[in-house]
Amino acid sequence: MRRLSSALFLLGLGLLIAAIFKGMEFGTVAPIAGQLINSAAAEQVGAANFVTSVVLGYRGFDTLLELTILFTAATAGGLVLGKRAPNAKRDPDAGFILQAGADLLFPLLVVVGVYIILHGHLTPGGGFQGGVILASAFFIPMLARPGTPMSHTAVSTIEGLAGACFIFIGLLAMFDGEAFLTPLMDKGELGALLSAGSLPLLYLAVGLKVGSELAGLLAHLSESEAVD
Amino acid sequence: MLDTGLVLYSAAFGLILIGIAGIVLSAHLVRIIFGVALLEAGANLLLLLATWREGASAPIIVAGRVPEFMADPVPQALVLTAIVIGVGILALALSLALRVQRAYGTLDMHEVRQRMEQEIADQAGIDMPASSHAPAAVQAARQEGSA
Amino acid sequence: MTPLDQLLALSALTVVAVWLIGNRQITGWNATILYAAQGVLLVMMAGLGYGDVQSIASSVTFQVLGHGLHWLFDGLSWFFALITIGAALLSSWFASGEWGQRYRAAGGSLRLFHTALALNVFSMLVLLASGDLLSLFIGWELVSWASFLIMALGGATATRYAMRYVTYAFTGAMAVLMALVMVYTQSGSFEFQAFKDAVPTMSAGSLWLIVLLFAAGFGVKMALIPFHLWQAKAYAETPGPGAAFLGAISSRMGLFALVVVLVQLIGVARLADLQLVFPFFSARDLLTWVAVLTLIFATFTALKQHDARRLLAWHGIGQGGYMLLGVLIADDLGSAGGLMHVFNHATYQAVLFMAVTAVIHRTGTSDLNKLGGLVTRMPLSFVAMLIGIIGLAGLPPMNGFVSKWLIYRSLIIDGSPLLFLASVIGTLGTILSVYKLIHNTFLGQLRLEHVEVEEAPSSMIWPMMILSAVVFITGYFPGLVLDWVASAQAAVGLPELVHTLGGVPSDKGGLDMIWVVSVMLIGFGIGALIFFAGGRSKRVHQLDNYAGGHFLTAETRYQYSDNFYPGLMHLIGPWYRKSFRWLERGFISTVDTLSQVMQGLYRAVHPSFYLLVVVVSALSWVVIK
Amino acid sequence: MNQLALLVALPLITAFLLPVINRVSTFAARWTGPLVLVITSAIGISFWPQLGDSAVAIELGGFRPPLGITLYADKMALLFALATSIGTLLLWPSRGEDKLRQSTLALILAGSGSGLALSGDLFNIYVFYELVAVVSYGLIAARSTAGSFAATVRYLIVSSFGAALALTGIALVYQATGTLNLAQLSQLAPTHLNNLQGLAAFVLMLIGFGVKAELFPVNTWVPEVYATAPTRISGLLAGVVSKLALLIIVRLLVLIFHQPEALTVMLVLGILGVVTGELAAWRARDFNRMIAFSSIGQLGIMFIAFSIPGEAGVFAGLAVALHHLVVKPAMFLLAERWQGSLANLAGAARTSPLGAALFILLALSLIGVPPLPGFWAKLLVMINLVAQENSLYMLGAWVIMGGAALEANYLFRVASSFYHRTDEQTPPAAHRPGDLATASLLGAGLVASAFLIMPLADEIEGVASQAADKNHYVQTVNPEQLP
Repeated sequence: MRRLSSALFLLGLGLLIAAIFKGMEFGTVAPIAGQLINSAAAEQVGAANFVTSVVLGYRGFDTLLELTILFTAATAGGLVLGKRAPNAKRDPDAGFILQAGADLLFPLLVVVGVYIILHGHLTPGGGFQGGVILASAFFIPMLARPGTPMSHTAVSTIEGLAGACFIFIGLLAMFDGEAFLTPLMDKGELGALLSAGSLPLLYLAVGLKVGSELAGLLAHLSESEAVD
Repeated sequence: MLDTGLVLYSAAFGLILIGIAGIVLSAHLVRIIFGVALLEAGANLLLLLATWREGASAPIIVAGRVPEFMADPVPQALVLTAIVIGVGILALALSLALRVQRAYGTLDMHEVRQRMEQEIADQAGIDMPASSHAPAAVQAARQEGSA
Repeated sequence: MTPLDQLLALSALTVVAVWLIGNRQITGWNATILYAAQGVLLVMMAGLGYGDVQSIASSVTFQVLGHGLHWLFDGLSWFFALITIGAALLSSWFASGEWGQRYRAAGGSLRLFHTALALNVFSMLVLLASGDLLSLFIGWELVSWASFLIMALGGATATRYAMRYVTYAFTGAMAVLMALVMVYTQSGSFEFQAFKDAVPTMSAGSLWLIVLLFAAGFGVKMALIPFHLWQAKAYAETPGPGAAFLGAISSRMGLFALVVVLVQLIGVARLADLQLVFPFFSARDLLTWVAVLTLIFATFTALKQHDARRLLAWHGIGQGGYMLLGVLIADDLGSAGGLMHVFNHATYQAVLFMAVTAVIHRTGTSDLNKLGGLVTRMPLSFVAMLIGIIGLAGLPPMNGFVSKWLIYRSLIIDGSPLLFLASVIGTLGTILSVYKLIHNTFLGQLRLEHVEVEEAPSSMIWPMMILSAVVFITGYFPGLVLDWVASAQAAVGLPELVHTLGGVPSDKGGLDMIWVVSVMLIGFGIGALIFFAGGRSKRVHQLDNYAGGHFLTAETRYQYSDNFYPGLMHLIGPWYRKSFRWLERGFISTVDTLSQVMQGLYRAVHPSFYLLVVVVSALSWVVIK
Repeated sequence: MNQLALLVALPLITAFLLPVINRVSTFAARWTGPLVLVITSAIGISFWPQLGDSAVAIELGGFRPPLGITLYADKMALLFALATSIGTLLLWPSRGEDKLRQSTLALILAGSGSGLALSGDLFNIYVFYELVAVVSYGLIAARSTAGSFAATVRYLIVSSFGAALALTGIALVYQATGTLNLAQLSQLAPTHLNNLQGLAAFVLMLIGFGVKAELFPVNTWVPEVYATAPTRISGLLAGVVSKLALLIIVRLLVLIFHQPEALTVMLVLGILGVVTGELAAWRARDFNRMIAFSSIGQLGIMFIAFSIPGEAGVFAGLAVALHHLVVKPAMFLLAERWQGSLANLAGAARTSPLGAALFILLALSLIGVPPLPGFWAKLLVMINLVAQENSLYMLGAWVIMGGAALEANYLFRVASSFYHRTDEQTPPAAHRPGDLATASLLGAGLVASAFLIMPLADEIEGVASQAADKNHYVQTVNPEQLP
């Protein structure tokens, strides 16, 4: 009965969406924020990748919050999943192929991850994408050898310090009397690796934070799975 | 209205509808969570499409060359944020699902709700309000418990 | 500081002082002295009571959210305040002696009791002093919650009835608030004057609604039908002197508020203009019939009671009907009768509650089927109760007669034979039931367990005697009270009653109580002379007696006092089978069912479904718009 | 003025560092959180007099709106930001196993709540809202019972569902206007959003954000979450977080969507909230769910109040919201020891006389007995409701009255049972001194505001008139236009 009514309501929603969609106008409204940013970003922020300018410059605050959400989710996840019993069983280590493959992949993934993070202000990619690759770099060995768990101490220290660095860089601007999260340092030459002021530093913090956060969460989940 | 746009918009609204369908039609917790993820994906796509224009190039200056017609960089940044938020919530939801499954041995939301009501009522020391929604298995278990 | 400030400050100080003194015997005496001091301050404002001064304002005013709050006393407030403080003084005196000792020994807290009493007095004074609708409401709420406090003191059963009271009272208060707000939207202010000015411009519909809301809200406190269920039990369970106080004045606050709103602000003439679809039935008729039905219903319910306190409490409700009836007739005679009845009722009701409390104090019960013959043991209490019931029944020479005479007289002049008939039926019930009260308590056979009972202690006798004297004297010289009543009438814009010390002069049959009472006294004197001179009476022991040829022993009950008036009860029975109780229960179970449904709504298996539903409904509404 | 960002930044940086600090010293980790909240509260309070008549816009990162994110601090925003900081400080989670993680989450809640109040950018509001949501999931689950996990996951689903719809609404708004800055949206709204698309976006955002604001009917999570979460967290959610979500909706209404249709949707849902909440509470048989349902009713009153058009509505709603903000957390603090069946509460006054007295005080104010501040708030709502032309508002007034009568009944049924003397059953345990002290503080605040009602009312009226002044907002932020 409820399924039927749900389906009917879904149908209704579909019709309503169609009705609203019909009334929408497309392509007539100029994206004010976007156009202003496109014309000013190169000068104001100095990153060749304008999306990065938005992510870390114009809307750096959102990025900080999004890091916080990840951090919160990881903390809450830790709270929910609880402490692992010291004598709990672990899955056995994987076979030779997987272990060797993981060993080979690890340095590669780390290098790629760091590269993507450091070039975030120049090319597509950046802290988030690189961070995810870093996280998988650390997570793959864990899958290969569940017996040797990841060091939660190290992970949580990295995540804490990386997040704090992001805010700290933001706060540094405030000591100069600027607003919170104002980009610092010399803009440099557009398109160069060392350009866009403090943006690469922020992206590094983001990358480390995302990497450690995801790695920690995954580790938590996979360890928790082994308790039964 | 351009055809590509129509397809893209339909995809966005379609994802939203499918996600909602997953949430309201399914009783299995993990499916519901995936429904939420789909719904978020649809919303993200819609956000990305908000100022989408056919033929715009990526807002990146490559080798000092400024593209003529650059796409709006704002939705891209927003969606990046929204995706990460979605990931965080997904992870937390799955952790909770794990714990619920471990505590109640089921992921069926009818049963989970029934067990939860029972637990709240037991903690408070009151009778549980009768409900016609209780699955037969739960009702049988309750009768055994009371007998 | 104006005299009103001094009075209110002293009253507030009384609350604090009594609280600080704590649970000690001396608390009561302190409270009594402080009430006496309040009385002195009130007497210093006596200009209000004799129409020499129009009003005395308080210097304290507030301006909250753009609404002014101020307080002032006029003739009406002064009249009610006099009764309030008098009742508090005597009740507190009554409670200070042995009653207090007993109460404390039984685990009651005198601190709480006297604080609650003082709080009641304070809140009533605040209500009486209200100078605008907002301060009226604030005073109203204060009075409601203060009386809840004193009612709830009596323990488990009392708390249950007090709970019922608070439900009724708060619902009533919400009705009043609604009415206030509606008045505000039409008049733009909470000032009395603005309301008065706006009345002629209000549409009949909204005025009807406002009148009904006010009447229902304030009527709850007066226990008008159909909001009467809470009062009798709640008052009866209140600790003795508290019941005397509440019975004397508390529910009259409802009358005060009704007089202010209906008579002073809206005006009875406007009420009479408010016709229903049915052209012979106006808002005034509705209210008068509610008053009369309350009178009859409550009186005959009282007749059925076998607990002395409940019997009295039910009468309290019924007599409220007389007062409202009198005020709504709104000519000089009727309204004077209604207002004077407030004073009269307060005096004899307090005497009666005190006498019953004295009996409870000595015998431990107020069950009329377990008492009897106490006249030989407690003669002074008997006299007090006798005077009280004569007043309650409305017979000369007590003051109750004067006020009822005024009301009857004006009903006749007004040409309302049906109302007159109905109120006569009410009086009949009153006489029957007060006879049951005094008979079952003091007359008849003394029960064996009460042979050793002594007269009530002097701390109880004195207040009773003073009040009895007041009942008699104001019956003898009603002009004493009518002076105050006349200025109260003037304060609310009613025609003033022309009166003399002895009553009302009139061409077509006035009333002069000095003559009436003097003739009665002479008659009684002659009768007594014959009785004593004749020397034909013989005093025997109550067991020195025989019936039907059998000598009686102490175990034999030759004189039954339970199941009084069986024939009448049989006759009344079918007419009201707890109909109002059914109404109340029906309402409660409706709420209960609804509540269950709502809880079911919140125990959703699938909260997301609701989200979908509301999104779809809201969106489709928007789309259709 | 830039320092106002510290209200967000300080708690967040501390939260990030808390695990590291904990490694150095557990003692330091325990006290850093409250200390930081004291500091942020002090910063917030020190800004109050500076705000004066004119609000302040803080351009984060030094970018002009609408390029960057703007924080908009008027008195209303600062008030709620402060309320979040102080509220979290007062209701600091002190129990449960994993204190470190709970403290971390509480700090983030304080920071994100303040940010939610201050934010002046639509998408930023969404991010803050999600952050607050995620934090509250973690805190609710902190009791680590199976029931709390189940309740949390149910809450999470409906809340994420709502948030995704809100995001859809934001996408629609961005599609129609090309900006996310509230001030600019306010400028563009009459031409761009006064249509079906705009209304649809508002409905989606109202319902999406309404999940946290306990809007009917997306509030079914309320009774079960408040029954399973730690009581202090329930107090925070009911007292503070719900008001933050409400604040967003009010900002949207005032600045962007002042169409009568938008107000009507809110009014109707508010009325339904009062009816269902108060009726359901009447029959509740355990303390937590009783006050949970009652809070649904109270939030319904706020929705009704805010749906009154113009400054009057903001003033009335704000008064009710602030009152509830003080009362509800105190109620939940008392609930700590009174959880469970109402029948077990008989004689509670013997073990906890102060607690019982506080409950009565709170209940009196909640149902609106003069001269407590709850009365003035209710009077304000009533006067403005009855003054409206639309008869739906009149219905709202009647519903509020009826709800108050019901509420008086069930609250005082409980209150009078505290004073029952039954010997068969043992009364519940006395309150913890910490809970009692905090609740007394809130109760004292209530009594004090009854005495200070005149200056307080003027102050709140000032706050409301500033918040309701759309032009002031636009002028303060002064967004750039396209050349």
